[in-house]
Amino acid sequence: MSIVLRRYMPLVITAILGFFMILSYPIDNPAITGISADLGKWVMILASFGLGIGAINMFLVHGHAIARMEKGRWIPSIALLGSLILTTVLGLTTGIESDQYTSLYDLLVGAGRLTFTSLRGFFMFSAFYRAFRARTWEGGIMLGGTLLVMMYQVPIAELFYPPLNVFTKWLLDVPFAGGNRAITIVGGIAMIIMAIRMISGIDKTWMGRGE
Amino acid sequence: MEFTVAWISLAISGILTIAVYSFLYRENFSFRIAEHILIGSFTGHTLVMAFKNIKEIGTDRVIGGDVIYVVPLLLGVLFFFRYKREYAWVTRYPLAVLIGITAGVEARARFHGWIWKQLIETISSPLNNLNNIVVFLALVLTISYFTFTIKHTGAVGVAARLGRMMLLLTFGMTIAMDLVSRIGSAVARFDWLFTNIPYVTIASTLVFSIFVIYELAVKKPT
Amino acid sequence: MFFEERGALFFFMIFVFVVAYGISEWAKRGKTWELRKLAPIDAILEGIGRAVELGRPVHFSAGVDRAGPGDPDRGHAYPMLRYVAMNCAERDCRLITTVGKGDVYAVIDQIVKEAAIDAGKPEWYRPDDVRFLGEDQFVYAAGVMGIISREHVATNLMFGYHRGALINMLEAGRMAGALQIGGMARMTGELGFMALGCDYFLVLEELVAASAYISGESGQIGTVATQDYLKFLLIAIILIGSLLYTVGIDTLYKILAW
Amino acid sequence: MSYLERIPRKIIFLLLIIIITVPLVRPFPVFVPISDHTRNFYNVIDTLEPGSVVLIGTNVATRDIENYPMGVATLKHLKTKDAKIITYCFWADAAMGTEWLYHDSGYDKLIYGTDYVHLGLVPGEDAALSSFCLDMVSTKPVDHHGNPIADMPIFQNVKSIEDVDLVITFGGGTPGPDNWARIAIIPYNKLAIVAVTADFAARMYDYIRLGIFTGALMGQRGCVEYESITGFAGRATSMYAPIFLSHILLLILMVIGNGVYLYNIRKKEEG
Repeated sequence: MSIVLRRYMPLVITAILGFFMILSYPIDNPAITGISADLGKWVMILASFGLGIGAINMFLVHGHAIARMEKGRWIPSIALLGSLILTTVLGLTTGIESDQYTSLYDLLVGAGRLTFTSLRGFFMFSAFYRAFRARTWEGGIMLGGTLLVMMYQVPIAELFYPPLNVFTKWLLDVPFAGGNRAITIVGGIAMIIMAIRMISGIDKTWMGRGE
Repeated sequence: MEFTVAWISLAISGILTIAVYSFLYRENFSFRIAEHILIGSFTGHTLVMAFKNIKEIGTDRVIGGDVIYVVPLLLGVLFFFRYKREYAWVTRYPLAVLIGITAGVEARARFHGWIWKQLIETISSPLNNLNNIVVFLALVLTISYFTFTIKHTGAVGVAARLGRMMLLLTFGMTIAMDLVSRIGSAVARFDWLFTNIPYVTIASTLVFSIFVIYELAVKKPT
Repeated sequence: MFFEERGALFFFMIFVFVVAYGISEWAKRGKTWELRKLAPIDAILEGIGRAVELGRPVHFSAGVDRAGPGDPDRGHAYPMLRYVAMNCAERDCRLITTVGKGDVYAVIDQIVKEAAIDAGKPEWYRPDDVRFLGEDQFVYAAGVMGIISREHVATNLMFGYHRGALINMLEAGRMAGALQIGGMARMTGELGFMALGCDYFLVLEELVAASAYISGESGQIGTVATQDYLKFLLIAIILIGSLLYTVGIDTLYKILAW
Repeated sequence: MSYLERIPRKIIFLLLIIIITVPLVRPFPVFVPISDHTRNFYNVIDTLEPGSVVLIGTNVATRDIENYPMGVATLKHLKTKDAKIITYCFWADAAMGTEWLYHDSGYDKLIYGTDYVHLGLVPGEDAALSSFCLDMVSTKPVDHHGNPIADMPIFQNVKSIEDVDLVITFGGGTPGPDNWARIAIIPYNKLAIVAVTADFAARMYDYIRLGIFTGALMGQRGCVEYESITGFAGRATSMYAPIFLSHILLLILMVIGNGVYLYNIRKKEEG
């Protein structure tokens, strides 16, 4: 009995729910669409509990760092746990819409997150220069495609050699469109096969074998 | 320059911004503080949202009579059994439900959006002019590169090689398209620093430079 | 009965399930396919070897998408993590795994613990080396950038969907001089950047082949064959459909768009 | 020689910081070839006789780098032609944003009621706009600040859209240029020009081909062109200069980097 409960029941549940969600998509029946909408809400509830597990891990990892007074680590860990507790307590007591909470959120998260977003500009700039080496013939094609679109996006080609833009426009409208569509189809097949592998139980790595 | 709350919050935002930008030079103490504050407060925010979700979608519905919602709540509680060794296998049930639903939702979106629509669109474009033929060729060649169970020799080999070139050209062009908006986000951030908080920038660089001096002078980089 | 334009899709879905089941059964009965060699798989072992020589840790990231543990783009990350964790455990190399979603953490932590037991070294598993870093792409990227730089990571493995923040993480890895191997199945701008930022990269269907190759199970290798046969079918439909449409017969188009 | 191929990352970051900072602190016009849409947009405003009435649909909500600089440059240009303007908004925060436009373009120095009227939010999208075109005063009797508009000098000889010489719409979504075109411009065959954000620009090409809009500013780049023609170097130019210069510098660096790299490879093979 316990083998059924430990190993086979979860796989059966995954298969039933997975195939139901896929096959219910094209069916125009209010009852079925109602069920899949409800299941979507179930996911939100379970994901919220999952976040609790993640938060516990954060407390453990940084709690150990503080307990061990690791050099250069325990002060940031105090900052992390401090801001976590502060935001949670303020959020739960005054609610999300209150202006103390929004100003605290903008203060602690707003500036930092926006700056990390802007770091992408710097890293892309340096990666384009340092990482783009036409080692092989094919690498040269990739480099060529990048240079052409760069000159197309910003009016550089228009200044020096306008017909180049006509060629880039054709490249974007024809071969690129074909390549993009191919990648979409191939990406779609990969995602579906990987989903079927998990749903049908062929790939059981997520479940583990253990005791 | 009256000492208002707005001034303090702009000063702290200025400090956090420059602390994050200090990563461009090297990972240092002030970056670590900014990073940890960001992770801590954002996780706090998601925790508050999680409590809200559980209350509004879960408990409120059950009290309101929609009893079926007891199931996800109980399943959610099962997550916490992972810390007890002999009951750890119980967490497989909430995970099984999560994986079944999310894999199904993501797969059906790809079935329809990424395969079916593209298929119908490709078929409905007649091969009467050169451009459509080239699109068709680019499509078939790129797909042929992704074959695994047949040897890439002879005709298939040529098609796969051309497909790989087509793939790399597409990669090269997609990257360049993002460059404009990425640099734009960097410009917008610098604009925030320079236009609306000139005096706070001075304050924050002052405070921040103390960190850098402490970092470089006191501790040699390990 | 069906939504508009989704009738034929329903039967196509059933057809794909039947084909997938048939081929995996065929594979179980002994049919084998010779898979094309994929360089990044050997590069993973080479990367772990490099980490052991330098005495520095390996970093594995399983993505930060919102879908959660069931996201198909993670279908390759779980077997890949198990393969990496077992090799690291055997060679006593420290592995730091970062996770971008709470419920995925529960799965990832289980996989690493299990890999340590299977490799015969249960004490290699360190709970503090599996870290949850927040459920937003840039908050997660901040954590990963910090870990890669502070821990002087030797090999950076990034499998799964990392959204726009992939650029930050790959560049932080490059600044720390790490060997970088990445894998992603979604078709977005970041796919191109992975080709630029990583030393080895697996994209789109190569992921299915790589994880099947690593697990070695016949059923999984069967799914790779399913992929190929599905592609041949789609190429055939596109060929016939386009030619018919050019000549003016659009019956196939009407059937599919039913 | 091989240094050129491996310029350290920190120098590259410094270069980008300089390229971004200099234009922000001291904006300078960037020479960008003028596209025909922007040229037409400029000509339509430039050929207005003094005292002509212009109805403007604004949607500026924040000081961003596209809608906001377009609004400021257009109003400055209209001021040089001493046109009388009436501003009309579909959203509440656009009504707030328009205040900045008046302030930053210097229009608020003129006489309110005769040179310019800010109607602010007119709720009711299509229905309100169509009745506004027929009879302005009855649809929106009170302006943004709450004072009645019936006895304002500008409305003595402007009763409906027929008396308006030019319609300008700023857009980035719906309600926006589509509503203006469908309700105000096509039925009354008005002279009209449009300014849109880059992602919304693709939809404007059909309108221009059909001649509904005689001129258009397409995204930040269109605004930079317009700012360089009118000479008002504003936020769009200063925020575009870094993108423009960084692309040029990056192209040079990439070509040099690969050139030196291939040269070293060939030298290694020969040597």
